[in-house]
Amino acid sequence: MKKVFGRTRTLRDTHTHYCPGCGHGIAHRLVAEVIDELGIRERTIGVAPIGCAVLAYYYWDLDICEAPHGRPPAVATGMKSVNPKNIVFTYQGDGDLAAIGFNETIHTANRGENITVIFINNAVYGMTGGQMAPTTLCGQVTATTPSGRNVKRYGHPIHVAELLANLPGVSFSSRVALSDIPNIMKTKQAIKKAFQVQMDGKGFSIVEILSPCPTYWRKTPVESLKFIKEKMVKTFPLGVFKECGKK
Amino acid sequence: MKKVFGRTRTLRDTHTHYCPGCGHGIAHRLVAEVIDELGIRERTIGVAPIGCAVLAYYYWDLDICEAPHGRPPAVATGMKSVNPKNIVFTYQGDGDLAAIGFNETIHTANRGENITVIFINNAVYGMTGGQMAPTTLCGQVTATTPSGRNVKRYGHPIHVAELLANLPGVSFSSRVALSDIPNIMKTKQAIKKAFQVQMDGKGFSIVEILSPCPTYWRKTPVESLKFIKEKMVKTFPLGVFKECGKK
Amino acid sequence: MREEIVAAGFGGQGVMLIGKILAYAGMLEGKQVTYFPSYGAEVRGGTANSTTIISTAEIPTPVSRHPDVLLAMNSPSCKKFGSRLKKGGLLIANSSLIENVFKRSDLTIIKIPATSLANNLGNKRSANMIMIGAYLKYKAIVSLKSVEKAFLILLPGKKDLWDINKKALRLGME
Amino acid sequence: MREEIVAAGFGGQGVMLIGKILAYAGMLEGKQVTYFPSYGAEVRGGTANSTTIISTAEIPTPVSRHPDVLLAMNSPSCKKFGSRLKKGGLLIANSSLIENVFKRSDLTIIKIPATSLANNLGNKRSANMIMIGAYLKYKAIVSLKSVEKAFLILLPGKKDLWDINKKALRLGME
Amino acid sequence: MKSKAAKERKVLMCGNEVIGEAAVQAGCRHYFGYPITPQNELTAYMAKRMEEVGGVFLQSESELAAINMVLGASACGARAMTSSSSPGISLKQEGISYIAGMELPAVIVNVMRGGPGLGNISPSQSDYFQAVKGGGHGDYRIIVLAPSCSQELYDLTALAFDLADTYRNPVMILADGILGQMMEPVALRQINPKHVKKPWVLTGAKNRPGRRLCSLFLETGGLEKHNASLQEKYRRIKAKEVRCETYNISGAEVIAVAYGSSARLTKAAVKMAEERGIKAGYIKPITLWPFPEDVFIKEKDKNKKYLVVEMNEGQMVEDVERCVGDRKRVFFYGHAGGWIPQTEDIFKRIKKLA
Amino acid sequence: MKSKAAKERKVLMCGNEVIGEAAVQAGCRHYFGYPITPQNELTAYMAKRMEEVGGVFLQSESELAAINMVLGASACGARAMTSSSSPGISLKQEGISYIAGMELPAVIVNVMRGGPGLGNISPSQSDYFQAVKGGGHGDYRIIVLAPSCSQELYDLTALAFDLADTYRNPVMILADGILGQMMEPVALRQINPKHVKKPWVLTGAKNRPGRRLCSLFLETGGLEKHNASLQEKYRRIKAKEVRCETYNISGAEVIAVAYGSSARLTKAAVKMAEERGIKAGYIKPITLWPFPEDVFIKEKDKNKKYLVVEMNEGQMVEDVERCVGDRKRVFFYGHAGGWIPQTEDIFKRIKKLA
Amino acid sequence: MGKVVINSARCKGCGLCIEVCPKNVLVPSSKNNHLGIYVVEVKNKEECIGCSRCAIICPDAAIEVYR
Amino acid sequence: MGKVVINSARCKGCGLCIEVCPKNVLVPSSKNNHLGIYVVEVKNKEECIGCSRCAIICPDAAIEVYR
Ligand SMILES: Cc1ncc(C[n+]2csc(CCOP(=O)(O)OP(=O)(O)O)c2C)c(N)n1
Ligand SMILES: Cc1ncc(C[n+]2csc(CCOP(=O)(O)OP(=O)(O)O)c2C)c(N)n1
Ligand code: SF4
Ligand code: SF4
Ligand code: SF4
Ligand code: SF4
Repeated sequence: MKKVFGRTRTLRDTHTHYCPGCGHGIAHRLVAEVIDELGIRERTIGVAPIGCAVLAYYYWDLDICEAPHGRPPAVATGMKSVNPKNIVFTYQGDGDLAAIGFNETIHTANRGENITVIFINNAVYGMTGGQMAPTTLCGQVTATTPSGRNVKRYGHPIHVAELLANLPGVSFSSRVALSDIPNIMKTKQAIKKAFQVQMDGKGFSIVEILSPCPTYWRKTPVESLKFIKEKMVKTFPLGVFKECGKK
Repeated sequence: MKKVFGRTRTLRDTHTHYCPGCGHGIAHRLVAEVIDELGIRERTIGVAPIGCAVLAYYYWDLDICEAPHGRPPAVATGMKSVNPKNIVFTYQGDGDLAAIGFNETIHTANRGENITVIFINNAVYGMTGGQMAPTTLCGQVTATTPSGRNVKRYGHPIHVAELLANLPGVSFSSRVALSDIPNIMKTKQAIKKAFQVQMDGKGFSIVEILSPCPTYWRKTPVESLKFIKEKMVKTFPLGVFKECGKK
Repeated sequence: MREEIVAAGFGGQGVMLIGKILAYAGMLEGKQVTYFPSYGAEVRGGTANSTTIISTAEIPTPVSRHPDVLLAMNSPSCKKFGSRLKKGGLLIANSSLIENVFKRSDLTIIKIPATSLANNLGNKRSANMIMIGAYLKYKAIVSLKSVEKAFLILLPGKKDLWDINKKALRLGME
Repeated sequence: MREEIVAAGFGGQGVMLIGKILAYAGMLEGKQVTYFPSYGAEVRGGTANSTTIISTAEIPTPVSRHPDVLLAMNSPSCKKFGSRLKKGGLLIANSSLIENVFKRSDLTIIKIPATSLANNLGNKRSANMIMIGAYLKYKAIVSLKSVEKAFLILLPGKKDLWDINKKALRLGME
Repeated sequence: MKSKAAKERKVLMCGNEVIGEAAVQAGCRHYFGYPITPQNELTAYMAKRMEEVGGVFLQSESELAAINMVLGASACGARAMTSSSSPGISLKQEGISYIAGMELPAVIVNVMRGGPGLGNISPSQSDYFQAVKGGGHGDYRIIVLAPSCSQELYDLTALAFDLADTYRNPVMILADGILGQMMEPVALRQINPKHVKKPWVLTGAKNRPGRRLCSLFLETGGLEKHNASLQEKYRRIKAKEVRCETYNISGAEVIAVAYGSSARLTKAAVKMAEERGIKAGYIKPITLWPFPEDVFIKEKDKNKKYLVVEMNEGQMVEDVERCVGDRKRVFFYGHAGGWIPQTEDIFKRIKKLA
Repeated sequence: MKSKAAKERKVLMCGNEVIGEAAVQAGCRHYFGYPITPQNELTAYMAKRMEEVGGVFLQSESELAAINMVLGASACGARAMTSSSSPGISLKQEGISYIAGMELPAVIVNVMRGGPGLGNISPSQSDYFQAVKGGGHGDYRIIVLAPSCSQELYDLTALAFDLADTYRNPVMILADGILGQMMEPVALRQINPKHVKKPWVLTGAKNRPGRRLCSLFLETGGLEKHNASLQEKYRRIKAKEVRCETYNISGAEVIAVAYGSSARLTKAAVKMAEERGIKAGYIKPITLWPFPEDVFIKEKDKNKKYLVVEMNEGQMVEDVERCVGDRKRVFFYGHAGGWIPQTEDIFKRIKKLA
Repeated sequence: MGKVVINSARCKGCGLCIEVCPKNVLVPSSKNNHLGIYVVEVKNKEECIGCSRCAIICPDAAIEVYR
Repeated sequence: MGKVVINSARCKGCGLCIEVCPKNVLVPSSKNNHLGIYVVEVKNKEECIGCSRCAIICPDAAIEVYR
């Protein structure tokens, strides 16, 4: 018998601190697989966020740098400027990318920095205990919206992939989901595409990944996947919102 | 003979520090006229930016608060939360609103805060000596782009009015210009509309005003108006990008 | 008198509630008390623990390096905190989930199959009360009455829940 | 020896260049020099000024509260800085634009219609050099040669410009 | 917790919630914050309580936004508050400098954690310098209150709002992860908020000329004058608002100095030393700024030794050195990064010095 | 200015440009900044020069972005720099704390202006506390260099890059509006950047396991250990890198203490006093951290008086008090908000103390 | 038919009013105000139709119009 | 036809693999690993078709598949 599925080179064989059923684990593996399939591990540099994925540097066998909460795009910009041949990517949660760090996100995208952003949208702040994120669904109960996200107070969830697609500097913007096997496969393809865009020097690429946080959704892992499929995609439609050469 | 044009109540009779031909002066007057015409002076609170207009509180006879560079929307949010009957507006330059403070701009707009933003787009940083702004035109020479704004490095100018129009919290978004008499009249109408939207409790309203900075455009005042009409509007088309009830 | 109690286990086993109930009961009896949870990133991965101190004197810190008592609800926490127990300390182990209890000859070790007992009782979630019961049986650090009061203050309006949990508590005390 | 010189006028009249040229010339002659411009918000509204200090000793601060010399190119700056001039100081006024020269009996006041002279010369922008000329005539604080060198270093490759400006300079010295 | 019912008896709440309840009782109806451990219970508590009392709770997009929302709400006369932990407080420094410069009241809570950088969420006292010397730019001062138990969290939070209004100045509650997370009994006493007139508030210029609130002063020498008047205010605060707990300082050979969580341990160590016949006392500054300088300066005995205990690498110790005026008699015991001292170890150090 | 040609002769450039040229000569090819007065000439200079030398100039969207771009570039091995003035430096505090915690080299220039808040653009020394005690959170230290003339701007900027690389630590150039705007002759000496091996740099994990750069330490006690090792490094820096200029301190009755712009005036006042037969000397700290503590501590004469002159409301004076150990002999002269002392006034104060 | 009054203390001499006036009523003057600015002045007084164009564009609200 | 190997040191017992397996090969076990987690185990070994669905969804890369 032949091994048809195993841990890829870039994914360290170690215990992760993620909760059972957390999407970060799946996303980590997909990123590692893409990097290995593209053969770019030896020139790739990652930027880890502040969020549940802060320890990503323990899980990927890559050169990785920590960035203050929300600032990975700025850190990545600095890195890429040193050696444009490096493949530089950030991995960020919705609090990191779309709340505190949205200015860095938008300006980095607008400049068309040739980097890749892996954006984990789990509709909550995981690390700090399940507070509202900019992507929290309308009516969703969180630690800071005890009666559910109130649209009158907080407005609607932010559509990062669509919004960034408006910027000429963005070459690839897509939303995918870790909700089932076909969508996980699509997610991997999108991640690969995003890295390829960078390898081709085309500018900013982002993949928004709808990802389960069973803990703060107060659901089982299986229920969480169902929630993505049945609820979350209604607010956050999947698809490619931009794919082109750098303007 | 009857006086058909004079200084409006809310515009203090004082020397301003603006350069000759600066658009801030015109915009100040229009805002004051609108406030007086709507009869809301006694319940209006302004927020002044850091930028050439930092001294706006000397020029309007209104209650006005200074805000740190880029943070007027956050300050206005805090103000409006104290007494929603107050009419609260910010007056901001392109550095203030679209560079350092763009995160506050976007989140305040997305929340649909019921405030009005008067946004002076003069394509440079005036106060600090003519550096590149997020709205600087492609190829435009500034103190920090001695060879002209390079799209590869800095991307394209940011289209604030269009971008914000994408957010459901925004009820009114329009771009106007201080380029000639008809456009100045339209600017005034747009400002009035924006305040009315707030008075009707419909949420966030913004007027982006293309405004001359003869000093750092290195042009005469007359040439500057021509520049808006002939060059600037090509990058920044005028128009209403959103007008609706609050979603 | 001063007693430092660590309760530890999985998230969801109610170890935080153990700590809070004991602290509240202590307070109701006029003692000085502190309760200190594990928090933040430590919580990821499903482990949880809390420290309760009950004392007749001022409590300088709610943190305990060498607790007097460990209520261990699962195996990893038994290992982790067992080694830190004070010399001669008391270890109460949920033997349903802990196969090999930590070996230290100086400790008093009480094994109680709290999870199975709770399952038998028909209320999985009351294993924590069984642990409290076992502890109270061994050391009457607070009275059963105070525990009842504490429970009802902490879970107001849950009188019915108390009835089941009281059974669990008594079971532990048997 | 220590001379504190303020040059002031509209933006665009080249008052900053006056200061820089004098400072550079001083440096070329082995003196200690500092040059300090007005900056930032002060510049709005079109006024500009700079302070140059030339000294044989170390210069503790480039800021001058009571300058020895004022080269005033317009009326408001004549008023503003004239009052601050050291007792017995020197005021050189561009009389083309300054009608009523500041009145202080202790000052030496030289009036020169620098703007008209420059216009006559066919180069509006050289009024500043005429002012320097007038100053050098009164106090040979630096040599003409040093001024030439300074000019060519500050505006490299502008030899032709120098020729006109030299004329202006000499005109001022007349 | 309803205030009336709770007034007399003690309750058990975590420190972060105690702060929140004190704020509510002190009339705070405007809270703006961004989540960060170990103060999240405070944010969550305010989310819930503000709904109950009809106040404003807003989770801001960032700490920068939060502090500036506080600025805005305060400019319009509200008792406004924000809270965070170390990295988030760093981000608020510009805003704090503005609020101090504009002379607006504000209450800011820092539940400190281990640094520098991301550090960890363990308790720490590593932001003393930032709080007391001013992490932001310019010569401003903020009042810094350092509670060391839940009751003080409650009482000092209430005091913070009064001081902020009285002096038109930011006030910081400097707590740490232990104080924020710990539950211990606390009496939710009735709080009677001080009523301070605020004739400077922005309300809309009804029947009067417009008002401005700003930190820029245009006239020549304007900012100098403003700074002089700020310093004058700071002198007034120094004269009136120093708070400090002392024990046996005149009789002691060794005086332990500590605030916040480490003061609890230090007190216990001093008692332990006394029981063993060592002449020991302690000083527990409650206001870190204004620092209780006189307590040290007035002590003329040239033989007394001071042991400063901090959960950091030595920050307040510099103020003690400065006030004692003899570095050779000032000793430090502390570490950063989550270290918590033990009573016995402090005792040992006291013993060595006696 | 081409380095070779300029090597021998002096040129006249404004201080901000001098800093820029020194950085270029020191091998800095990565500059990230956001405009603010009175340092704009530095940003503009780098915009021009980086084009010429093929380096990277990037005007960032904010100060937050700028400091984090520096973090990223430094993590990849570049000599990276940013500059700002007071309010912008406040915004960088979180980033500076991270850079210090991650032990990355970085050069940060603060051309101070009047505060607090927006304040004004006049020269000031009001950010001493922020720079020296740490405006950010946690127990980190940055090396702070205080030039007082254009030549020192040049030389110390070059030194800053070497120190940053040597110690893997942020270094700040603390200047002010006078130094930044003034032109005075400066020799653009040939700079030979020190070559420091950087085996920690992120390059892509070629033929080796991945590297991480972070300020979080997961293992129990990890952050405590990290802090201990930082402190160890700080002790090393303290032992080796103190820089200070002194004049006649043993013979003086009155010692004036000042740094930066005010040191120039203070020196002149001391000379003036000497000429009038007063026994005066001065201490000019060049490194503000590490502070030249020993210069004060070693001075045993119990009669000497110290006059600290600062363009603020009294900040470094606290360090002098601490080191002198006798507050009654330490006097302060200073104001904030754009005030610049005059030689004569300083002289008068020296005279009064003599 | 119309009349313009220029507040020369406010005028900054930018010349925009001159540019927009359909009747060439306004011209640059050779007099400067207390700030040293060459202000505009009314030359062809009788031509003024009181259309207010000059006032609408004036960044310094230096013009009053009567009709 | 297929074989799955579960690394029970990595498994967190989330159960996603059980959910996606088309052949009901996997079940929750009553054994817990060193972390006290009830891991999954292979029950209907012979049913496995080696489709890798379980491995693709596993957040902890705890599954190897052979075919
Ligand atoms: C400046 C700063 N503010 C706040 C925090 C606290 N904090 C850490 S992670 C986080 C948000 C986490 O949410 P997200 O980015 O969505 O990632 P997730 O944990 O959900 O994967 C916050 C607010 C911090 N560390 N630093
Ligand atoms: C935190 C901070 N950063 C930078 C500055 C300096 N600064 C003042 S105004 C300004 C930008 C001005 O440009 P803009 O907002 O476009 O307004 P304008 O002056 O063009 O009207 C900058 C960068 C500051 N005061 N504070
Ligand atoms: S809290 Fe949510 S996002 Fe974080 S590890 Fe747990 S499941 Fe994943
Ligand atoms: S610099 Fe530009 S924006 Fe500023 S006052 Fe002058 S013309 Fe107006
Ligand atoms: S538009 Fe106004 S400021 Fe400009 S020249 Fe005419 S009157 Fe003067
Ligand atoms: S490989 Fe396919 S059939 Fe086999 S266990 Fe996994 S999911 Fe089931």
